[in-house]
Amino acid sequence: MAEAGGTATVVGDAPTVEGFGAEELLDLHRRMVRIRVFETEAGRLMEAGLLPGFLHLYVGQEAVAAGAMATLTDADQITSTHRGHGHAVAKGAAFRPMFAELFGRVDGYCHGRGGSMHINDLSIGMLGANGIVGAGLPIAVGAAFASWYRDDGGIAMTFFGDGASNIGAFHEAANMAAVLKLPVVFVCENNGYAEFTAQDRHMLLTDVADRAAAYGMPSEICDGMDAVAVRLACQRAVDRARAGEGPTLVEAKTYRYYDHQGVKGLRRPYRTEEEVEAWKKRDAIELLEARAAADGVVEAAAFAQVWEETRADSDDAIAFAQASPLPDPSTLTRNVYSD
Amino acid sequence: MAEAGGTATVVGDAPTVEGFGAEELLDLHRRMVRIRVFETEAGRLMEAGLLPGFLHLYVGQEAVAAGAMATLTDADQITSTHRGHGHAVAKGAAFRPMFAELFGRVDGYCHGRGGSMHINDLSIGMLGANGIVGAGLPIAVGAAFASWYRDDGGIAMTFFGDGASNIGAFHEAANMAAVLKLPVVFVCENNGYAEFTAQDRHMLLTDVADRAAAYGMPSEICDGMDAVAVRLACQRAVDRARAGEGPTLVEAKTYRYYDHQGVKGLRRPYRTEEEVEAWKKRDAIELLEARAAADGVVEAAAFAQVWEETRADSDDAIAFAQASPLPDPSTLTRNVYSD
Amino acid sequence: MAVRELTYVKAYNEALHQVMHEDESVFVVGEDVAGYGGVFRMYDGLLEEYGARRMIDTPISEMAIVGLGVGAASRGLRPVVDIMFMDFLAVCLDQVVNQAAKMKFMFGGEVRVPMVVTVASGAGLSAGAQHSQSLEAWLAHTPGLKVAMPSSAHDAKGLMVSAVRDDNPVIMMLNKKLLGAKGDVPEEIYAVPFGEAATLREGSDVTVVALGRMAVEAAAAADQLTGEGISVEVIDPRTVQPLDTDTIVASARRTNRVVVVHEAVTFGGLGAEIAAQIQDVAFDHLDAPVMRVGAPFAPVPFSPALENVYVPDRGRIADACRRILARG
Amino acid sequence: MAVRELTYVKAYNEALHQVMHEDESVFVVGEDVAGYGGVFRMYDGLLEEYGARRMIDTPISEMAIVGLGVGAASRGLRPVVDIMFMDFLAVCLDQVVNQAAKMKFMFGGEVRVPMVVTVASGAGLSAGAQHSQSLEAWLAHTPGLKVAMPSSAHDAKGLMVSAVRDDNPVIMMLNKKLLGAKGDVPEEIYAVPFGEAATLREGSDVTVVALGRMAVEAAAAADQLTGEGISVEVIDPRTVQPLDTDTIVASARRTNRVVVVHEAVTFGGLGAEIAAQIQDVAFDHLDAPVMRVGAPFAPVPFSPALENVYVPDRGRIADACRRILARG
Ligand SMILES: Cc1ncc(C[n+]2csc(CCOP(=O)(O)OP(=O)(O)O)c2C)c(N)n1
Ligand SMILES: Cc1ncc(C[n+]2csc(CCOP(=O)(O)OP(=O)(O)O)c2C)c(N)n1
Ligand SMILES: [Mg+2]
Ligand SMILES: [Mg+2]
Repeated sequence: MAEAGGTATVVGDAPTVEGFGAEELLDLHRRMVRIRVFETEAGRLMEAGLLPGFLHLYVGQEAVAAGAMATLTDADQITSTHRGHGHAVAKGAAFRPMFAELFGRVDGYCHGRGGSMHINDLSIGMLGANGIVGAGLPIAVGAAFASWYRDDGGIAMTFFGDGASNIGAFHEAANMAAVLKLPVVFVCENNGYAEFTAQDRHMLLTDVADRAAAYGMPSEICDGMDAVAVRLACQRAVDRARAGEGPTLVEAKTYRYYDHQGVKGLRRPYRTEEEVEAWKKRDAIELLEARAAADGVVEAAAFAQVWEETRADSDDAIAFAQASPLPDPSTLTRNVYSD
Repeated sequence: MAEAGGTATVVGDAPTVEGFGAEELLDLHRRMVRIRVFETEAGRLMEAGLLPGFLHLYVGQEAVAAGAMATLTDADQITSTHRGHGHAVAKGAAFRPMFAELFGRVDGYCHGRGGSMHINDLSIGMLGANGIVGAGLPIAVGAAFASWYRDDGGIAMTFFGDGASNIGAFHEAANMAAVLKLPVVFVCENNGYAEFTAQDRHMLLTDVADRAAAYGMPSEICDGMDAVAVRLACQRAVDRARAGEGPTLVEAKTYRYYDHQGVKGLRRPYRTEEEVEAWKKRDAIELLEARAAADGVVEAAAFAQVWEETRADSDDAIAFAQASPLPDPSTLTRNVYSD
Repeated sequence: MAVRELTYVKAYNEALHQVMHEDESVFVVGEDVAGYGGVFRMYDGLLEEYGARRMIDTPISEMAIVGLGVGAASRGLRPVVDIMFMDFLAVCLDQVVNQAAKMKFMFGGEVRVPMVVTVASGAGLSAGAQHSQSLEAWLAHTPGLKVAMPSSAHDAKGLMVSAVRDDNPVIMMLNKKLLGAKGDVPEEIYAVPFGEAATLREGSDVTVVALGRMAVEAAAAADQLTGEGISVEVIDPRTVQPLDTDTIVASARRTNRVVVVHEAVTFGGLGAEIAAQIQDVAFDHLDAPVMRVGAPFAPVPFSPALENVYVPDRGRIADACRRILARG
Repeated sequence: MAVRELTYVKAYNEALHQVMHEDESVFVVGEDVAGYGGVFRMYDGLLEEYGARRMIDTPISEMAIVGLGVGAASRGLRPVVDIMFMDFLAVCLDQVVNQAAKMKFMFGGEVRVPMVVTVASGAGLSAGAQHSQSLEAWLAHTPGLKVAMPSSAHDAKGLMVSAVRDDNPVIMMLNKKLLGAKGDVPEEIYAVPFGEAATLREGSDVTVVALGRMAVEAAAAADQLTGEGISVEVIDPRTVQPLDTDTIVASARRTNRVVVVHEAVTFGGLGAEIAAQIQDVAFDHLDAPVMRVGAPFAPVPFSPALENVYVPDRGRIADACRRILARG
């Protein structure tokens, strides 16, 4: 890993699956497939007009959430973004309450109060998606502070995009974590766009990782389409955090297949079909399946089973969600305050 | 000057006055002496209980405002901070309305409405001190935008402290200026403290200038006790801005002699007498007078005259301010809106 | 004057086309306002017509976006700053309330800050607690700011023209649920003055003062109540800062009963200010307390099942009118 | 119970000493709160007693300071976040109103955010437009927040104890001009419950509801008016969210005349909410409109010559009482 300031680029020459056994690979694979299936189904339901509100899909970036979450325990905390389904699913969120929330039903993670941008599950350390760009970063620093304060060995990990690295909350949170030497990992999912604005129009740097130097924070860049590479990079950062060596910024170069919001590209084109196709050629799930098969670590059947089980889980959850009752209006003002 | 990212340190080995004629040296000297006299008198008046409100004195940092302002014209805009008297005086503000404002009188720059932290003079491009740390930076970016928009050849310069470099507004303003390639110079007056917190407790870097790299912005460090060095560094940054090459961050290493607020150190000591004395040994005004005398560029008499004229100006202004009427309460709600 | 139907958002967009044509010092700055035309299509066609110098896309940096507006405005330009969702004002409020709003007063009067900050406000789209708020009460309580809340395509254009021509910081609240609502809009440029309420319905039994989209609901409630023989006067203040108290009070003196409606939570909302003013100056004319209809004291819920009862509508407004009339 | 005189700020400080002793999960975070003890001496002695683990000095990064509090609170700690001047809430409001306040509701109820945000509010020290505001109206209008405004040393301690023990985000507004005011304070730890107004003076002719420091001025005005044979009841709500409407209304029903006083500008201030509630539920008991006394619609001016007339005081409150009684 790079020293404070410097960054070690490993994009492209990703490590092979060597050293990773079938169990670890299948774990990464399952996390990614669960995200892919959940998001694809959510997108389908939205296109069908069945889901209220906004939907920021994670499809394409699965390797980041999968690789990162594989380094955490349920005791570790994460904060997420508007594009948060992938983080929740990879951290272990169940399909039933996730779909139920998207439908705005009582069995949803927020009992229909929050919606897609506020899904959370305290029992697995998922401190919530967030509708405000950058707002999750200081909160993660606070969660890390709690672990430091209690010395409970836990850490926090926060996800943010290339666009979010331009907002003040990122700057303040990164500096605060560095100064207080807190156990937090900043994972930047650089998918090249902030809504419809390409990175080169919202910052002059190529690598968000280079911003870590401003806080005396070490950083690392990894291939965000390679779950193994992401896991290795995040593991180094997590180890530093657990060892009391403070925060690290990990940048994963990745891409979203769908539009900023929803599935299909709206109105003006802001990126080319060629660009999208080029990234899809390096699809994270296909990459892992092909590599593992080539190295003979995992049989194709095992992967197929994951897909099957996941699809079944998703079908069950969607049925469950649609059968779940709508919230009772008489309960509207509940939970505004704790008593 | 350093490339984007790198920083050229010139602290200590400051350039001699070579190449600077008597006129330029006396200009720098006069700006510094005017600040020193104004602030010393303001401090005295406050100690005497004659001034309402807060007073953040600039004494010790005179070389920064003097050297920086010597590179600007009245058409160029500056935004300042809570410690703004030095910037106003060096930019050409008159003593009479400045003292009158500190006394809260109608002849003050704000007609008694603003006070020390809101002194401004649009006629000389002084867009105001500011009571909110970091708030002046985005405003300066906007002033620079106006010059870019009109292509009027003007630039903007914004002053901020080491402590202010930790607030979100700095990050957003710096990135915005870099992305839009606006003619603005960011001058960080690093006096080693944010209120009573030493720099090494509010950030891990030694040089705020190193933060420029996060925006792809070039930076330079200069000796903030040497007006000549500050002027040379700022001139390079101003030239870049005028040439349409975008923003630069200039860090001046300096020190405030008085307390964060007021004159005498309050309560807990947060810095040692030795430290204060050590910096005073490199006093910017004495340094310039000694060097110029040694090189025989300016006669001692000329410097003496500046002190004399300035003291006279100050005495006159204080008398004027104290004779100025208090604002008429019946005018209280004027100027809330423009019509 | 040629008049035709336009949507609320197109009317706002037309105002910009015309003021930018009229005044070279007007420019637009915000996230995805240029290349994409704004996430709500508010800025469609402006990049093509006025170019990249006057249509500025920015990084996600609201504090710097508003600050850029404040600095440019103080130098004589007329920035139109887009902050997308009104809820995002919370990340840049300092530049709005401590800088833009106070600059003229605390500087002593010389400076002018002719800046428009456009935000999309309001609930009803299942956008959740952080994308649905109506925060006019914060801004109208801040000396130095003006706040416009158009309820029709006609006013979206006319109030925006006034906002851009105004020499003060103006918060332009466009209601998300009205963006697609059609209405008659004159082709040429025209200004709807600030501080002049519109009487949408004349009536004699009860006065309903309704803000933003609630004015549309109030008008519908009035039409419905006409059938029940209840005559409702509907007043849309159009701007809440300045507030046209005269028109409101004059109506209250005639009908002797007033209901105030807004989307924001009732507690601490502007309904309280309007009620307080009415009872103060029309005390002896009131046959019943001024009644307030607003959202319950909770964040905006996501599920339509909850949001539909959370946001006031024509039904609740009509009920309020019946109740206030039922009272002796 | 041993009682002795303490200043308002020392009483607040004592509350912290005692709650930090009582509950190991309480910590303080902010700028210069540890090494320096806070710019207003609010935190004197706490570093010495509780050490650097529980007293955290930070960089100038309010958004991250409050965010640290939100994250730590959601994990079960009890952060006391110091934001120095209330005006600075404008640089970190998102974490207060969009995160801390809404988290429990929008998350579905599981999470608790037991965080106290302490701010110094109020005018009267020539601190200027950006260091003198009273912004309780913004916060009390935000579901999920609680807002305390102690007017005495006794309440500064008692309300702070309640604030720290509360499982919700609480904004603790300490009035700058009261910091040195002395009052009787019990030695042991005690809690002043939220939502329970204090009746500082009992009276029968007129009720004055006064917030924060204005309660002190109202009591002084009441004493002065007693000499004129006017009997004034003075009510200090102590918390404005929750607001003790019952006590206020009960008094209004007895005196039939109410004056509401606060430092904030009158337009859109909480005086409007209180007036709107009173006229709503005590309509038939009022002999005169509820009168509001607040600051004029302008930023806080610097010069004492202006600030002294800007901020309401006992004189203006007494005049208001005389005027409301003069009315038939
Ligand atoms: C403070 C704030 N500003 C703007 C928005 C609107 N917005 C939502 S997502 C987004 C783009 C975020 O880009 P990035 O951080 O790269 O994440 P990505 O969408 O690419 O995953 C914007 C501007 C917001 N939600 N919050
Ligand atoms: C947003 C905000 N936070 C905190 C403060 C209080 N404050 C005033 S000056 C200051 C220290 C500033 O340090 P620095 O930027 O280094 O400037 P210096 O005082 O050293 O000149 C602080 C914390 C403020 N005015 N605004
Ligand atoms: Mg992105
Ligand atoms: Mg400093």
